[in-house]
Amino acid sequence: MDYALAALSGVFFTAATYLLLSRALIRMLLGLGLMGNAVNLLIFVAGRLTRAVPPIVPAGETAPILGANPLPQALILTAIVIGFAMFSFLLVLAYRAYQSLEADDTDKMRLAEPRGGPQPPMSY
Amino acid sequence: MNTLIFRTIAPLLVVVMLVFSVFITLRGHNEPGGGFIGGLIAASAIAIYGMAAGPQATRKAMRVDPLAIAGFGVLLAALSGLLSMPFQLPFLTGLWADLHLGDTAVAISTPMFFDLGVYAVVLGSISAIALALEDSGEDG
Amino acid sequence: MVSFSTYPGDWVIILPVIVCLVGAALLLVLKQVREVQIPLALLSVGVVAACEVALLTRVLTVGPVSMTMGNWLPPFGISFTADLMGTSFALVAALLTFAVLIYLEMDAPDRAKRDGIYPLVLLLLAGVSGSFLTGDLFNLYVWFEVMLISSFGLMVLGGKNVQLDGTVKYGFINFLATTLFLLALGLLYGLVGTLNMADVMLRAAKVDPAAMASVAAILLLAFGIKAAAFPVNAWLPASYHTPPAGISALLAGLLTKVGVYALLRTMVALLPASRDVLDPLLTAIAVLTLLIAPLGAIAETHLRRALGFLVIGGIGACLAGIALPTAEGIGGSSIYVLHAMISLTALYLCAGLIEKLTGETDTRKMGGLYAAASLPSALFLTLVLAIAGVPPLLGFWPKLLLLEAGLDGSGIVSGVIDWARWR
Amino acid sequence: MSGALILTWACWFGLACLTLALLLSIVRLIRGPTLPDRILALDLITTLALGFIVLVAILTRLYLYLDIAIGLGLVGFLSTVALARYVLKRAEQRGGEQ
Repeated sequence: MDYALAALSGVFFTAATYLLLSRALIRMLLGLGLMGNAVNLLIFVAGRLTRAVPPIVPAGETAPILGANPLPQALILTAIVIGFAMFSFLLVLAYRAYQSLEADDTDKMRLAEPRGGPQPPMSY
Repeated sequence: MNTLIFRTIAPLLVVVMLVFSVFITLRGHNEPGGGFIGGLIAASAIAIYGMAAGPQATRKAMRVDPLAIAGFGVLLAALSGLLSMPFQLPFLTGLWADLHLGDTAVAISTPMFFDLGVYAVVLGSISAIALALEDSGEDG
Repeated sequence: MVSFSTYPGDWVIILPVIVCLVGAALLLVLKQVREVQIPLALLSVGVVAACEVALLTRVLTVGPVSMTMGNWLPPFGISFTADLMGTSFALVAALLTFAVLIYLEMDAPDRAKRDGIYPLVLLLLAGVSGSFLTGDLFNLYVWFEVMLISSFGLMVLGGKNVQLDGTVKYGFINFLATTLFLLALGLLYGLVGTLNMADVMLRAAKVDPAAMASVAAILLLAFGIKAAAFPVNAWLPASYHTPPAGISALLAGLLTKVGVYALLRTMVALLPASRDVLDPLLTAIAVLTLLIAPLGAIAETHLRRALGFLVIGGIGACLAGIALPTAEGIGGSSIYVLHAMISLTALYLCAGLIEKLTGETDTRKMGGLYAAASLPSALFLTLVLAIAGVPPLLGFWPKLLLLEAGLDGSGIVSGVIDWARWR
Repeated sequence: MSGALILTWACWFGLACLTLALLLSIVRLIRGPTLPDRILALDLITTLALGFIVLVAILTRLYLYLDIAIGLGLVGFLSTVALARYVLKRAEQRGGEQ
């Protein structure tokens, strides 16, 4: 199970990297979202997997029964929340950029670059 | 969206979701649930209402600016954490008190207020995002 | 649950973050009441600075202060830990925010004020203070994100097209960097089983060094993007000049420095063994960053874009300190961070004044400024000299430390001398 | 054959059926010639996930999972509504253009 999930995380990373290499903003954003999921999956696997035992302390007991590791779950929950906030912000931003700059293409977004001035170095 | 089915079912569903969100928040102390997921469900309810009635009507129905709700939530959470300062305990240490109402004792605790703060933060910020998206959807 | 005895005095470690958050929340709730916004914001930042002064005196007298949230032992509870470096960075950050708030109040166009700039500034300060004071790597990630989201908001506030363009670049690359940071944290947790900095430091030595080196490499990439180190620096000059000058100043003074701070923490304190593996790489990055920065600054004619390259130059100097395996190097680097925070914020604010006076952003059209307004131009010259490290000014001393460290350590000497020549 | 055993076997049978249904609806999701087909497939997948959760809750005797099912059921409605609205809006726009 661990190996399968680790491989799945790798597949996610591959797809995310491919999407990030695109010039379209929305694809880049989807790539970032996918990469966030890949990382969450990785943290989940890093916490060692157990089957079907949630980390809940039963009523009347004081210590957790032998169950899933709660810490990675807490970390992933936080990461999902933060990733969601970032994703929605960037989504609104990309939408606004699409509306006002009329471009979804990063090659056409050169407003912040100098125009007519001395050219910046071509490759760095 | 003016379909008959949706307009009929939406208010009912919104009510059910809001009640369920409060339930999930309050039981979250010892069992699955809590402020975050509760707030998420409540924000979904707001979003459904927004789709059925439009963003303007939703803002009017909420009465308070969503971001102000989020700010109030942060305030509540921070204050519930600060409450442990006079007891010489670290920040966010849980403090418990029992409220005796007749035969039952209701546990009042700082984690509960923290959770309610989280609920307000999530509800406020996500409904603000949803309503903003709804607004731009109206323009487009 | 384990009981710790907590001195009331230790609360000053958590208060900076709490006060910022509470202040931001109050400002959001009181959004309609305009008159209260700026006094409340200034008050919160002032309280934060006062707390940090108290924290600094406490750190100086009794050593590092630490507090674990909610009486939960690590790894479940989150620790805040303040040592001399983090506390002094946080204090300077609060003071700079105070200055920038005053500048914003005097300068910002009315529209930006209405859109709630002050809660975002306070949120940014909360993120920065939290990053400097936390003792837990995951918590560091959380504060990074708090900082990032508020900086997005600040950058795009006003919604001009050029700002949208800059924010898109800044946002995407920084989201990628934090995702990489999180990836490294996941791997580190799998290897070490904890993310508390003190625990990581204890257990890191027992783990497979090759695996640790790859974690450190990913961290280096992530924080390198944040700090705008050489191969991944192109986003900074493309975005930092787009918002109004006051906000540029805040971002330039605080954000990249948090990246450097995270590098200092992780590379030097947490993973010293892996740092040794990465040393050649770090040195190369430092030297190349130091080379690219002045070249870029010379080539630019847009004033604040050129300043963006100066920010990168400061990062290069800090990285040079991290690459030097001596105490002088680390000391020089951390003092350089303080210097860069102060001077670059001041420089951006000054550039904002100059742009306002001349109505131009292009340095080629700014002729005759001294005749028109001698004070800002003299100030600008002094600040540039401070950045360059001319002796009596602040920039000289950390550079001297770095230079000494470079001459003592063998092998990196050429790199540092190279750098000194270029500056 | 005891009642508990029958229940267990029934659950496993149900899981197998749900898996088959999931695969079929994924086929519909990928092939689906029109957008409404895909949206229906997505909605069906949410419902199937609900079924999975309930069966796992019965199998493991952990009734905590049921609350997750309730939450998913309430929130899953939202996505379907949003997508349906998108379809409606697109149809309106196309109608306007013609």
